[in-house]
Amino acid sequence: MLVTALFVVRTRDLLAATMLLGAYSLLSAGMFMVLDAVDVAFTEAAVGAGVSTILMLYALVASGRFERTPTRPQWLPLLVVLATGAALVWGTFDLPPVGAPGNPVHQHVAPRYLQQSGAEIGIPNVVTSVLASYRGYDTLGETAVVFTAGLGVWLLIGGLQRRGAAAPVLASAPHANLILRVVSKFLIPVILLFGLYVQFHGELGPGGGFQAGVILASALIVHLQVFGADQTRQIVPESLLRVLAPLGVLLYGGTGVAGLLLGGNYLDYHPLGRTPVGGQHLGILLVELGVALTVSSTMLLLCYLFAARVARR
Amino acid sequence: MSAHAQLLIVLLPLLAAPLAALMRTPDAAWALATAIAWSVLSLALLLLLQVQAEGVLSYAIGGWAAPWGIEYRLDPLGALLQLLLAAVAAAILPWTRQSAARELERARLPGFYAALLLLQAGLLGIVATGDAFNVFVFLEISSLSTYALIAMGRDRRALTAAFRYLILGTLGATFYLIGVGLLYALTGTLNMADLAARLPAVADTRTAHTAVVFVTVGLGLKLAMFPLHAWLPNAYAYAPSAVTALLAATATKVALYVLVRFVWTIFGAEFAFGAIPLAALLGVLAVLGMLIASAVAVRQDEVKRLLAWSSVAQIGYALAGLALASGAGLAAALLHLANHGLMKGALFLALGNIAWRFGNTRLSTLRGLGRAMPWTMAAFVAGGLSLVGVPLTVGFVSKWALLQAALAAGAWWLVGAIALASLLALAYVWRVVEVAYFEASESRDLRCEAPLGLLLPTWLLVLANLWLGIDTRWTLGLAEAAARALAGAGL
Amino acid sequence: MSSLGLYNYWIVIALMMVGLYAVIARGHLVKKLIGLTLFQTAVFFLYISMGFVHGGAAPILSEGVAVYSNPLPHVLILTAIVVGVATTALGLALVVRIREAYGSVDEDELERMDSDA
Amino acid sequence: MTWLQLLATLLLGAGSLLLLLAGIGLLRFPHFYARLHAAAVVDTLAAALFLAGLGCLFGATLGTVKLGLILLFLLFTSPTACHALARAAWVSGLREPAQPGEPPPSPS
Repeated sequence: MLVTALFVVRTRDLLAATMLLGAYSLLSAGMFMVLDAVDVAFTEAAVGAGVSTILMLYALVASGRFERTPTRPQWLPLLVVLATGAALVWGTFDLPPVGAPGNPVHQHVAPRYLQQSGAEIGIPNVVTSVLASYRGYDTLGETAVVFTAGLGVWLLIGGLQRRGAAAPVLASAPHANLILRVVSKFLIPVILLFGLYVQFHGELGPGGGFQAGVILASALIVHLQVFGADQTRQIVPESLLRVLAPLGVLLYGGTGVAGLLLGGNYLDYHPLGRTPVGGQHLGILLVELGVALTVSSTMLLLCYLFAARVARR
Repeated sequence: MSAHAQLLIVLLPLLAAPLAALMRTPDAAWALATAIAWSVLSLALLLLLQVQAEGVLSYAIGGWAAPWGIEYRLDPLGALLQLLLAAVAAAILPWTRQSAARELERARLPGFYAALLLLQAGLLGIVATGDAFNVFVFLEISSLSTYALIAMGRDRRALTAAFRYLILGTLGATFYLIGVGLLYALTGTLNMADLAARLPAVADTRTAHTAVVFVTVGLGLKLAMFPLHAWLPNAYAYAPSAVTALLAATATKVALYVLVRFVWTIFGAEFAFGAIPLAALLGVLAVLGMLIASAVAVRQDEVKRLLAWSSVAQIGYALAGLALASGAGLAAALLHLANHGLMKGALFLALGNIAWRFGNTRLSTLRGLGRAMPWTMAAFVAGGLSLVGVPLTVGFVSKWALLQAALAAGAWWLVGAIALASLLALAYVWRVVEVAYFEASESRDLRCEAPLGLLLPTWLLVLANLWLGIDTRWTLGLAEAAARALAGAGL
Repeated sequence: MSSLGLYNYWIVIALMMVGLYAVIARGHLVKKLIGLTLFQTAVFFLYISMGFVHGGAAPILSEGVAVYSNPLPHVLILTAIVVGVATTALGLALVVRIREAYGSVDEDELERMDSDA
Repeated sequence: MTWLQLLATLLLGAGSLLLLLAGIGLLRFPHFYARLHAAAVVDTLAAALFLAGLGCLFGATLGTVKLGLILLFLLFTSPTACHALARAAWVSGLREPAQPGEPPPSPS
């Protein structure tokens, strides 16, 4: 991990740096697995290694691959970094050791999630129950962050009348990558199916709105890479995406408002169903759907915008 | 419905933003944004009355009790900030319609208004929440929308300014995240009130000290404290005028609010000022900020950058008030926070009128504007006087409160710094006034005043500046109530 | 895994500093964003290693398992990862626009162009 | 140590050995296309060995079915990825020298 990170910083060739960053994300996903953080590993692999690598590649195609040798003095940043690092290391001396069950972290708030979430919310995956219900408002804020990013990127590089067909990065001639087309024709439905599985499996095992959203988006990004942006736009037009992204946030917020109107506090799922636990199930399902809607449409929209901008040059 | 007012004030702009993005025509999006801004103002007033009646309001989101679920807490300090945010936004949004229509492309306007709503929702969310991690989430919402809004400026330098602000802002947010993480490791909770209760037990550990330092540095980056202010001048100078006005009046204030919240509510005065020399550190940086930023402001030839540098100096004033570590100092800092929001709002709107008419705000363009745009320049002069702190203006009230607090705390160095900085402020305001009124310019003797739609909001803010300068019952009373709530018997 | 004590945190801090160094020292805008991502990923490790419990299983309630790792840091980090990617996406969009407006993505050249423009 | 676990350790050991060899191959081979062969080995055979080994450990549960699906998915994606890499290199005019001494043929 450390060596990969060091090499990412040292290398001049940005393409290698991006690829190594993807490898670094996969390694960190592995480390998260070792530290029992299954959902986080899933998300880091899907979002960290997948989407950000694709976006960086698009940016690199637009901005050239190699980096100039640094001209500024290198010792000042090194000094700042060493000082911050020393402060942090000095700060960790009184931290309880890693992994000790007696840590204050495990005494105060967490035990209730572990013991009562089974009864109160009734789904095995405690992380999803905390994510969607106990701290559901954080996740609403986070969906708004994803929507803001999509809106911001659209404001910056969107709304462009593309001159001529947007040539995909790979396929220069239609018959050129026959093998890729055939295999991807077979793979895309499987990826979409897997995405839906992750979406609805989120309550039992690792999974949930974000991971599902990214996987659904990646299926269509494969299509975009292989068949070219124009054909993908015919299947999923950009205007549809710009409607779906806000709808996801509204669906999430609306579920909360429904709880409000039915008598509970905001984002309280109890009144939604006949029984409180049933309400929780319905609430979490709707909320995860809203998240998946926003995340998948925003990720795909980002790829459309970057592809259109890159192809224009 | 009033029981949910505490939440609706954040939820309305948050859910209105996707709606605004879906709108086809810019006017519909603008109408929605203005309606939301005005309803948020009424909610802020309602909440203020509720807080004055019942003291601290608490709202458990999702029906889960405090440390487990996320809790919204509103105390007099939060109510004061929300009122400032709502009032400034309600004044600026009607003004935005004509200014944005001229500065931005028509296709991007619905998105622009959606981003403005998200910025407002983010800022209101930070002030309303009682959960440390929720502050980070809403900090990111407001920051991301700010980066996008700044980058929409016409000048290409807006892009580099937005990128630099993105890098520094994200570093600041991540430093804040490290600080909250360390606090979580020590106490096991994220709820601010719970954190305040459990922190004294672990307060003397080195980790707690590091956490305080990291939270302060992180927020210092966000509120452009003196050495960490590199992003502010360019960001405010090249952003669209409406965005600069809104940011200058609210964004840095909210970051300062979070710092006050952490120092006074979570760490508690004796820990924050006793164990770590925070008071001395903030005091030195504030004074340096005041003097150097004002000095640089005098030499600027682009009036928007001049006012941006003056904003860095004014934040120095508020930090100096905070650094006095006394109840009076806190009240003065909060008062200056609110007053500075009004002052800068009025000044940037006046500049926006000029930019609307001439497209840029260089000092040379302002030559002879005293006669050409009398109302706008009159508004600018009123705002400038208030900035300097001339009696009968709101600036004077906050400077006077700061001086009193400094004298009470025996901080002579601060009294001298305030006097010197005010002189510098007089210098750079006078420089603009001199160019506008006394330098004749032949090409512009015809009267080309900005349209009524732009003038009314500007003068609304200027009148607020003057009226609150005279009748200080509102601002001074609220600031002292907030300070009393935080500092307890400190007053 | 044997009790790592504080050793785990020091590795995390080393990773953070590598990321921070890349953000501050390198001039190339995309390299800065890569450094930012490294820095944020390291902070995520800080949170997750706080919530780790020896011998605890992943926080998915299944019969026969008594000790679980702490789910709260996982929720926080799920939010932080998505926030990180959102910031990177916006940063990359800015890089594309800066490249078109200035023709270069190196900070020193940009400053030179700004100062004389 | 039932015979199933013995078989699993054997398979996993063979898989990791193969990975090591492929790693060394990646470093030592002279030019791009040879290195591609080494990389291809990892994706197909080593992955199959690993998944089979894990399958033995899991026994006949849902986990093994999932492992089988992963294997199927890998068998489709990794050769295609290698193909795409090779094709992209070929299209961009990279030609491997026939012998170390001979000049590389002009790009056809």
